[in-house]
Amino acid sequence: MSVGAEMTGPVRDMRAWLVPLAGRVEGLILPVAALLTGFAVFGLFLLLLGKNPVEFYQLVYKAGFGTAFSWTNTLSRAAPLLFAALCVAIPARLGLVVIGGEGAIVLGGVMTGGLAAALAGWPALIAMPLLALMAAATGGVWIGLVGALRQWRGVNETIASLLMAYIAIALMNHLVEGPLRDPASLNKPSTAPLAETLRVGDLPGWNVHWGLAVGVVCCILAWVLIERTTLGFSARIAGGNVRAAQVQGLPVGKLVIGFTALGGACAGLAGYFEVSAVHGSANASLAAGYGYTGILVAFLARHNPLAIIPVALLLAGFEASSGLVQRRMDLPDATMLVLQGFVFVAILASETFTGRINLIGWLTKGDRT
Amino acid sequence: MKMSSLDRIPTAPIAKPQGTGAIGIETVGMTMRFGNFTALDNVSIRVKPGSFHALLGENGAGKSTLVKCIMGFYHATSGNLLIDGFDGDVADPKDAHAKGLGMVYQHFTLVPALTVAENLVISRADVPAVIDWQKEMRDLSAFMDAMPFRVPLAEPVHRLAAGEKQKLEILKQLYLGRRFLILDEPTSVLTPDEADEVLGHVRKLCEAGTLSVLMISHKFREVTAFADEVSVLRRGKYTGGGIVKDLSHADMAAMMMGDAKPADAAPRAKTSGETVLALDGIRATDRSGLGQIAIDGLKVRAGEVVGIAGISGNGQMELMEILTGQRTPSAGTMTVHGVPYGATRAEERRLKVRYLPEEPLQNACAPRMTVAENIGFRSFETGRDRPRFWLAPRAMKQKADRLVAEYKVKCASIESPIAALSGGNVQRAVLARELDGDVDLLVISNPCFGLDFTAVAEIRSRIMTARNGGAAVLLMSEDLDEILELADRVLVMSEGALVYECTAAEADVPTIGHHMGGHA
Amino acid sequence: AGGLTVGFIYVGPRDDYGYNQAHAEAAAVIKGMEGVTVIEEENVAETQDVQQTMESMINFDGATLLFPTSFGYFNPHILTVAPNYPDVRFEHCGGLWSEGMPENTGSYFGYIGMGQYLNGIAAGHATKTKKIGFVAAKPIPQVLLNINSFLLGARSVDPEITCQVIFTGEWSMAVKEAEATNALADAGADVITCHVDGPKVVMETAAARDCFICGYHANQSELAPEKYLTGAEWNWATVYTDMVQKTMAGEPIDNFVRGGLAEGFIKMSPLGPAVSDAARAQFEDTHAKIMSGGFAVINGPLMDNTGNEIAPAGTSYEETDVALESMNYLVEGVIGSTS
Amino acid sequence: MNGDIGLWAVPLAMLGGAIRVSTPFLFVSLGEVITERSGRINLGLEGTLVFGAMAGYALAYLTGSAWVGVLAAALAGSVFGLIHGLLCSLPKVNDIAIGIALMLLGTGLAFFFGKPYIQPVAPDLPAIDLGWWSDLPQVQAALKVNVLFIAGAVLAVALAWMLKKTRIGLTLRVVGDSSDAARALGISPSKVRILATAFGGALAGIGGAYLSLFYPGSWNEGISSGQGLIAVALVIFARWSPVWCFFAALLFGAAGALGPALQSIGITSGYYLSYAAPFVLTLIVLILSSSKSGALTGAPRELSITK
Ligand SMILES: Nc1ncnc2c1ncn2[C@@H]1O[C@H](COP(=O)(O)OP(=O)(O)OP(=O)(O)O)[C@@H](O)[C@H]1O
Ligand SMILES: Nc1ncnc2c1ncn2[C@@H]1O[C@H](COP(=O)(O)OP(=O)(O)OP(=O)(O)O)[C@@H](O)[C@H]1O
Ligand SMILES: [Mg+2]
Ligand SMILES: [Mg+2]
Repeated sequence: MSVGAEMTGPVRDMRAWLVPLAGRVEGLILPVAALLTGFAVFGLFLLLLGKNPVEFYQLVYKAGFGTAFSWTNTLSRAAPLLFAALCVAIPARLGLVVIGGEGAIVLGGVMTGGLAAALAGWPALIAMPLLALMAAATGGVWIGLVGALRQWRGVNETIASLLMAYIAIALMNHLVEGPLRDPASLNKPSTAPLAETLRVGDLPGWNVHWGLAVGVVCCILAWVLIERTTLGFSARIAGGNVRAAQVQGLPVGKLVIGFTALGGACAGLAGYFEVSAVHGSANASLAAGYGYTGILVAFLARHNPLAIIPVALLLAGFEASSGLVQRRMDLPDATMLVLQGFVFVAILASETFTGRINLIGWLTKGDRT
Repeated sequence: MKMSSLDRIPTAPIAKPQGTGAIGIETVGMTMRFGNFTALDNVSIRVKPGSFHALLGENGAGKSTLVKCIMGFYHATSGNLLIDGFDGDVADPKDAHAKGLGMVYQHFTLVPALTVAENLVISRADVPAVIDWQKEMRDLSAFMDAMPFRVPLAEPVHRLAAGEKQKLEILKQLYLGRRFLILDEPTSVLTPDEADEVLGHVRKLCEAGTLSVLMISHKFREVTAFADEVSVLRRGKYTGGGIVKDLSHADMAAMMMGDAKPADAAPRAKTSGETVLALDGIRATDRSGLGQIAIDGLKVRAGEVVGIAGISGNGQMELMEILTGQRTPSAGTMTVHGVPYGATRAEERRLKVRYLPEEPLQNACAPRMTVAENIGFRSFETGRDRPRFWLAPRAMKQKADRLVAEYKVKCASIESPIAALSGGNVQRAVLARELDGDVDLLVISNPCFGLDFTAVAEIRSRIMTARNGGAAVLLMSEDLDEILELADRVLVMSEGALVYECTAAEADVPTIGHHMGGHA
Repeated sequence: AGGLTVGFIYVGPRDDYGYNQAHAEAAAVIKGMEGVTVIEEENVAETQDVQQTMESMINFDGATLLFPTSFGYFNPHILTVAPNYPDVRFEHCGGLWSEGMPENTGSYFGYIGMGQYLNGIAAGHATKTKKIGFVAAKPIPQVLLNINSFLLGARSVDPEITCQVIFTGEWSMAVKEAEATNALADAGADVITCHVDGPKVVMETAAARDCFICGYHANQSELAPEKYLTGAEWNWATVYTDMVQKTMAGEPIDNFVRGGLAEGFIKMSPLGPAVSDAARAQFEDTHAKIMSGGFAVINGPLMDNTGNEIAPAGTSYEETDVALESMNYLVEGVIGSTS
Repeated sequence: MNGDIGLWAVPLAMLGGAIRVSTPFLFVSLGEVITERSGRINLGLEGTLVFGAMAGYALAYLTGSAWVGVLAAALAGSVFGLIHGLLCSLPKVNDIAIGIALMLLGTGLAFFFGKPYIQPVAPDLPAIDLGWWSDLPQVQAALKVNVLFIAGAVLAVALAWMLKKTRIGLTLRVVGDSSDAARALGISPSKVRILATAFGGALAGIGGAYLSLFYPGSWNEGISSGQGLIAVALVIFARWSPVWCFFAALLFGAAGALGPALQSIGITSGYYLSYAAPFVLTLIVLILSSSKSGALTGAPRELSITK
């Protein structure tokens, strides 16, 4: 029974180096298999409705990834999802389920729209980073507050963040229709439009705004922070087991507040780019639901910031193809929601197989006596 | 509370199993395999009706497996079970219950949120769809009145002390009209006095012929004091047994351990040093928020093991939390080397304080992180001279490799999640982490919970080595034997306070036991 | 195949008994035209979502005439996309186009305030409590004009009438709309109309509270035939047929198209059975006046409900007056405020 | 008869609002109480609510009977609950995450199949006039109580009774408090949890049917907009007590009626903020009733958020 007994000699060495590899391979195979299962189940669903699944997936491919325009479409949609997903994934490393990123997005946007008016005339080189910073700070404070409530008062972060998202949207509406309203924004109450110099443009040669690049960089930085720095390591300990972290003397409270704030800051940046690159001013369209799609992305990426990038692209691709599917196959716009639902359920359910696929045993079958 | 009241016990209103009085049980050639691992190998034991039978064996010997086979949790791969001499096919635990067999588990199986009365009623096989609480309470108090010991009926179980819970477990079995009772380490959470009281009552029930008992225990003292007969298992095999009167402790130990020899205890070096840890006037609320923790004048000197004995739930957990900074005291001072101490990471490092909490997988590890990472918890950000910002995975792995080898941690790879290790190996890994480098103060809680002989001996010897090396060691343990083996000074904790102190030389089990029970 | 592909984009579901349905009904008319292919997409948010949808319609379906119908689609979304596709015409509902904007964009709108004025006349005759109610989404000029017109229409019957307004803050939020309607009924209003995207909930709730209802956007009479007085409806088929015909013929379309009852941009629902003869007479009389042109709803002397004069005696604002498009007041007699 | 009742309009509107608006919250939170008492969290009830609203409306429209709609909604809800329960009884599957996924799937399927029912008019559920004694139309309207509201109130009491006085109730509490104890009693925790989640789903489905078949009484895609999620939050707020759920739902409903009621007496400014009252109120009470240690008194010990 004892593991040690059979782990002597070359077998042990061979299996030892296989362990991390097997973990990684499993981490890749499992979600992909689940994704395909989700596709298959949805295909069945379409068949039952008398629609052609092959045509469906061809259209999804075409409109999501098949042409240059498709990529533009997909990438543009992916940009806010990257930030929104980070708002879920970063606190998740501490074991927190924050689902109210929408609130931070919206408030980050309002901060951008409101502050831009005050910065009119400032040189763009100063004003633009300042705006981005303030939007991030706003989102950071908002979600950081969720972390603080959790730490100081033991308030459940999932529910607090959700309630605060509703409150943030109300605040946003109040501000853009009241104190921050540009009187010239007649039938769509908005803050004053950003000065042309403060607008964020497209990536050179692309039809996609800078938010995408910044989002990718944020994902990479978040990954580096979590996986490669001692700070991230502390957070992983606290997320893995709070009690162990406390016994180690780690500042769990600061980590909780810091990481929630960091997640919120990312969401705040999403708001910044929505206003500065897409809308040009802050208004009710900021509450577009990216915060909620971000939850999906983060969970599918298993809260791994690097995995967020492909997952966000995949979901954005689905959404990009939604229109074409509606028009060509006479399916309702909710089709993509159903597909996402099936895929999401399949991937989460597949977690039950983690550690159960005996890759090592399979690979070393011949070595065992 | 005399046994004569026994015949007045109104048993719970259930369909009485056929016949009354104690049941005898026999296993015949019982074998149980998990995969290709044989947990029980052709085991035959016989428990006579009305006898008090002890089952001995080191950890992992197969004791629990055997009784689970009797209770129908497992179906033996081969072999038979005889009930009162007849072939008794136990399909599942429900079936076992119907046949009058009952079991008190190693861990409590009471429902914390339910009251005592609710716990009793729901455990019955024939709970009516709608419960008439007035009638039930009448019946229950009548039942309680007839019992040699009692537990408050309306109290939620989570408010009961551990001893009361254990009593309730046994009461529950009697309430259910069991005629054969399996007790899996029933006294591990009781004071010696409480243990004697509970086992005494159970023994009298046996003598009265209403009950047969099969008790799993590690405590020779209890076996000698209460059991009539004993059976011993080792590595799944029956290695001996007989009438308790005819056996010495050494005989029983020999049957349990075979030719295996536990590591020799490290010799105790003579040391004496200055005070490292001092707690004064510490006040804090306890877990329930109702009671108080009061620690006055706790001092641990360098090169000394101070053992704190006590039944679980008397504030040890809270004391550990205070020492690890997880619980802020409302008053008092805690110093290490005379410096106020708040258990931040910087202080822990500067003052060389290390911890070994109980159940390390739950309290000292991140289960899904790798062995290497878990071993790196103490040192991941200490660079050569200044704190690291970037993680150094290679250094971490090298260190883990070294410590895994040094502490003989058995694992497939240091890259496996630590949760995949066995309990003893998790404990070794954590010990390796905490003892690496200079240690001035080591705070330990129940380090050998659920480990087998060899692991226990090795871990105790490591602790002793640390002490001999000049570390101050504070050891909290529910295992009095462990404290007596390791400690230079023994303190007793009861109801949140340190109530008794003596040197190892003066230590006297009954006296300590009395103080543990708060009867001093 | 040489034909014209026309894309319609809606912000909500196209059968909402309201704003989107009004457009979708007109799109259905276009569908019947020779050589025209209609493509539609619903539930498209006023974010880059609509930008991508427009481009997708152009790139994948070859659409060359687009009707992104929601108000918030114009700035910045249509203005961002249009310069990249000079061969495609972007026609937006809402009247936001102005000189200097891309030439391949245009806007059209209807003077539906007149319809609400007519609603007000029917309401003024029907109310017993002298209090009528208005469920409004947001205090923006178009909505304020509708509220004011509704009250002024009622006051043309009886100057004592007041109008209670409740803002829901959302274009489509069923529970809030129902609560607002109930609050109006509780406050004593007995004729109710609204300006939200889908009036179905308001109409049903008001009828259940035994209030009369005046429709908006589309014809809601079948939701409560006995209670339905009349309604101000869009008649976009007029606009769309014209624009599609012109496009097919290669004729230019004006960048700025406006019209009211007379131009057939809006229409009134047939009067319901509860409308009295007196009401019918005044309704038809006013309807005729509006049709013949020059009719004004805002006539001085007129105060707003905070006591400021908004139109001195002798002034009047016709429906085409651009000043009405930045309306930021509620006239005297409206209970509620603009912020 | 003068309908103007001045400032009394506000409390009256809040009472009426509480009765009208609370029912879906009540049903969903009661369902969630039962689910959570068994040791599972189902965050997906928002999706169940929406699907219930759609299914109820569609069936009521197709059959002409609102009660058939309610039944269909309950059935559909229990299927969603069952799926949640089954998936979560697989080892290592996280109930919160599956909840979020099912929220998406339920909403998606509801929108998908609900398209053809946005326009048609389905029959409404009947209401009972409890305001006959008053001359005031406002009072009469406020006390026009739907059968489901009364059923919900009765259900709250009945569930509280069930948890204390019946075998099923005790079994549920055993499972929610200690899987080990349950197993020792021969109860299969996952079976109980699956059934409890299915029951919770059925109640959430009924809550949805109330939305589409009574108030606001129409099916559209914005019908719920987060009510199911909020109702799940109310369970913590109500400390897992069915009776408290009833009061929490009433309070939330009343707070929701505050916005329009204030406008109706002329207090219009900052109306967004008064609309946010229910969320602010819930958050404040949540903060006040939490404790630093994070220990949630009354929380079932098997719940993943209390572990
Ligand atoms: N379900 C199981 N699957 C695989 N192995 C098992 C299982 N249950 C027990 N074992 C193994 O069988 C052996 C005997 O276990 P058992 O629990 O019976 O020991 P025990 O004598 O009760 O020990 P302890 O004193 O620690 O309670 C152990 O090595 C254990 O790892
Ligand atoms: N969660 C897990 N995942 C994978 N393997 C596990 C897990 N838990 C236990 N094991 C393996 O099962 C075996 C039995 O574990 P168990 O804790 O019963 O060991 P043990 O016999 O009691 O040893 P020890 O005396 O060291 O505690 C060990 O070899 C361990 O590696
Ligand atoms: Mg055992
Ligand atoms: Mg073990």
